[in-house]
Amino acid sequence: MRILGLYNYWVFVFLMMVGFYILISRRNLVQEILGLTIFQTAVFIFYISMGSIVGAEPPTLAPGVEGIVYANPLPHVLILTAIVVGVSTMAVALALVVRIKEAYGTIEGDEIADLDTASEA
Amino acid sequence: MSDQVILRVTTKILVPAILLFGLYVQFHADFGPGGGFQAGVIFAAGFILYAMVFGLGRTQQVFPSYVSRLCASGGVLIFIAVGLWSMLRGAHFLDYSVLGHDALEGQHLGILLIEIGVLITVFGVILSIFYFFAARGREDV
Amino acid sequence: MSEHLPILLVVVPLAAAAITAVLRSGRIAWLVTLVTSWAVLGISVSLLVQVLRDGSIRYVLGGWPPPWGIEYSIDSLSAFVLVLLGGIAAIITPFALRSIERELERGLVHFHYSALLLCLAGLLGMTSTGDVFNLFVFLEISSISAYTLIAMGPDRRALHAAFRYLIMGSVGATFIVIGIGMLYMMTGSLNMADLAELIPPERNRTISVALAFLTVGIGLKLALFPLHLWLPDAYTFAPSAVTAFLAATATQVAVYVLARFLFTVFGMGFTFEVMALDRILIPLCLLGILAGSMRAIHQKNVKRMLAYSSVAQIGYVVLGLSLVSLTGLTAGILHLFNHALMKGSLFLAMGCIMYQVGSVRLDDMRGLGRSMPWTMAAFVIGGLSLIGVPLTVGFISKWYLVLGAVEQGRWIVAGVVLLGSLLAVIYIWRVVEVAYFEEASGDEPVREAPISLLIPTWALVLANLYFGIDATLTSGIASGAARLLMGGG
Amino acid sequence: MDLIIDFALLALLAVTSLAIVRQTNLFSAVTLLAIFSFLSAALFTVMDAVDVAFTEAAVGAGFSTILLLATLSLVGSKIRTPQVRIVSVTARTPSRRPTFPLIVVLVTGGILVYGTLDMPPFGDPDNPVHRHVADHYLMDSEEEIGIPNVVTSVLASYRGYDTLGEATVVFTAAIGVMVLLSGLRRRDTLGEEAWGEEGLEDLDPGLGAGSSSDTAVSVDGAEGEEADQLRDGDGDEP
Repeated sequence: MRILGLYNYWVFVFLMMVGFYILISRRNLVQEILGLTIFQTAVFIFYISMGSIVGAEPPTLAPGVEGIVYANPLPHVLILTAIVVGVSTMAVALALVVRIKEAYGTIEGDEIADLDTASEA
Repeated sequence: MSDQVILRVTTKILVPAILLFGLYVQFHADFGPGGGFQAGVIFAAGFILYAMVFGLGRTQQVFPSYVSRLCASGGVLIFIAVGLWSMLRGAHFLDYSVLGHDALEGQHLGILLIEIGVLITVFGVILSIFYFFAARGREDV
Repeated sequence: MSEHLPILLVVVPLAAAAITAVLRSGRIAWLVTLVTSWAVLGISVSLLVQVLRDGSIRYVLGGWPPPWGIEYSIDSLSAFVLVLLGGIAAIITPFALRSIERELERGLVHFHYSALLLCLAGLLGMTSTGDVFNLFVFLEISSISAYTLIAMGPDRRALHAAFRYLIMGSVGATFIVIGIGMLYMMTGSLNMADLAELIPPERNRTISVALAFLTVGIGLKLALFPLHLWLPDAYTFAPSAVTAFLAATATQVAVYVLARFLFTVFGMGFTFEVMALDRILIPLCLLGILAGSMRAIHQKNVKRMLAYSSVAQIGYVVLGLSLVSLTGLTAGILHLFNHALMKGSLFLAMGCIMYQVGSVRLDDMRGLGRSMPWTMAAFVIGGLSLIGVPLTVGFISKWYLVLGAVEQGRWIVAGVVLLGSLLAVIYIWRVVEVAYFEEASGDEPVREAPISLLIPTWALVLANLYFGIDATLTSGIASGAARLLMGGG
Repeated sequence: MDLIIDFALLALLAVTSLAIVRQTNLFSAVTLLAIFSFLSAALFTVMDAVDVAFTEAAVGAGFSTILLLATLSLVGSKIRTPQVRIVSVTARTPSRRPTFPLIVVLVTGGILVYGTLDMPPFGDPDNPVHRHVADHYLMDSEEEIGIPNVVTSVLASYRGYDTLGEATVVFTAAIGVMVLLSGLRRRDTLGEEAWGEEGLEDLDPGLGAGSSSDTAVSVDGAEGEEADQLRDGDGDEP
């Protein structure tokens, strides 16, 4: 039962690691952004998991009805904010990618780094 | 894509429905899922759909780029203004309780106003971002 | 109105940012920024006075008492950092007027001021808040605007630097969110003061991992060695005024946040006794000091040289914190302030050179000692301060740092601090040598920078001297803040 | 029942994420990411986070995908297969070596799994998370705010200031995108800045060495071979 109780958290760890792996192993800038998004979504799942109660109802109160267990609303609020922050970061990152493509002619991190080295020499 | 009759007709039917749904999401947030942020995205989605089918030019005639930028700033300013208003009423920043005759009414009013602020900002921002990405593409062709 | 000062401090620049974004004229946007930054300075000074007189200030947002609502809590440490932020912004904005007009397209100037104000507001918010999740939100405001500011740099490498910073910064921020999530999970609270009471003092695996993730996440933001890889490029290719602003504020606030978490939230007992974090941090700081200084020596671009020097200086600051003694903490807090003054004046001097010469490569600085005497004099004094020569601020903080190390019998630490200073002599000397002892290469004579750039630069240089000669004010506040941190743990 | 769906969705998410790792085409990777977002929105619904699910579906699967596709239409969707590379700046950072990312990821993952060992079990109503602050929202928000949807009460009132911050973050992103894509200045492939000629003239009487604006702004020397020639031609280099 203990392992069952931690299943959600372990899948979060797994998803996070997959995202993190894409992020640091891939040199394509768009792929890095995809990795970052998976990474962040995994964290959202972590927060929502910690706020959920087995057999609970969504936190919209039903007046006059007693004995309902509601899910914890606070992680929901935090994650709403985090989703917005995530998409904002992504928008800026993608705009940077577009500009990098225009300036360097490529979006492969290695090639860009080589071009940078060439400029420095 | 504006030569596709089916797309055009469907879009013309869908866009008002999308905007209406946006309003529903905005004002139903007290009782169900929704709120300024989601409504702003849906509202912007209506315009984005229109732009995809009828082109950026026609969309910007309806809703020019600078207006969307004004919205982006304006929403934040509305939000801040609500906070300052409660301050002028002698309470702390964003304390809505003093905005109405009683605390509950004040809370309702405050939440309504700031949700509208969020709606306007998010709508303006998402539309601006889309406009800028789309315009960049057109330039490159 | 004075009870509302903590929130006005953040909301005024936020509102100003929203307004400047829609202005068409860069000059009016600049004027709005100037007025705002001076207002921020005024508010922060009056907050500091208030805190020193009456003790910490707590301001409840939305009228909901914590932990249910968000509160702002300002003690002497945060007020000190707030004054620093306000002061740097108030000095750099006048400098930015001409520097930014030169380095940016006209259509972007008002966006630059908007992003600058957002960044300032984010940093102020991070410093004032007493709520960990609110801290994350304002961290993101300051980060996203910082990416934008860096990407505005005139070279295409600014784009790549901004992208690298964005990726590493976002990973850092996500690590911070994971850490906050674990803390919340174990305690049910997000309020710092509340967390400090609820975190169990004994070893707990989840809390330990939360500490690790928060430290790494903040370490990424603060460019703690070896997580500093984004910093040199970002500082080198950002517009001059932006580099000066970020170098003097962003890392400082990150250090503040680190101190807040280590000392206030987790508490000294947990961080340093149970987890023994100092055993990891001190070697990293020492390595950072040496590696940063060594790399600085080999740079051909002076801005990049100063950026690597920042990596070393961040090492000093964090070193002070991780000595976990009153003297060490005082040294860390003092150096946090003093480093901002030094790097601010050095990068502003670079801005002057960029304005007149169009390059900050060492090769292009030949003979500048004669053609730009005031700028180079500012650079030399800033450099002396970086080295830690008496009568400059650099001396004061390094003195405390060595004192703190010797107190605990850590002779190696004291030795590395002194060695770092020696290395600083080498890299500063390379610039001095080129500027004063080599002949100018260009045909056209280079003229001195305009007075509107020199005044802000010299204002910071004089601050370097003033606080170096009379350190009673700063060291008094710093040791008070250090006592507060130690007591709070 | 909920638990079974929860388990299944999590497994699907894991599979989708692995599929994204294996993609060699950005277009399919983006499509898979949209699926990933929808799956997580479904998972949020199962875990009673309806507001979050709504937002994830609208933003994660909707707007993000549109943005990603718009970007791909500008930058292309091919991923170059990595080649054997000679010395480069990237060699400085060890993360570029193939085994290094795996080690970093496994260490981080190991630390996280270690951290989960003291976590309270999933879904237990007695966890500290549900007691301290959240209880107050569920018990008293009806009286204090009078809105049935507690998420809205917390978002807009109890933590209204966070929402102001959130609106500001979105606004900041708009500033960022406008700055980057305003089309006012575009760098050519040399990387030399085509920056405001007219702005340069009237502001810049004392510009010394560089006669052309190209060299004047080059922070760190020439940009590749052609630029080198440019600079030599200007007599800027000794």
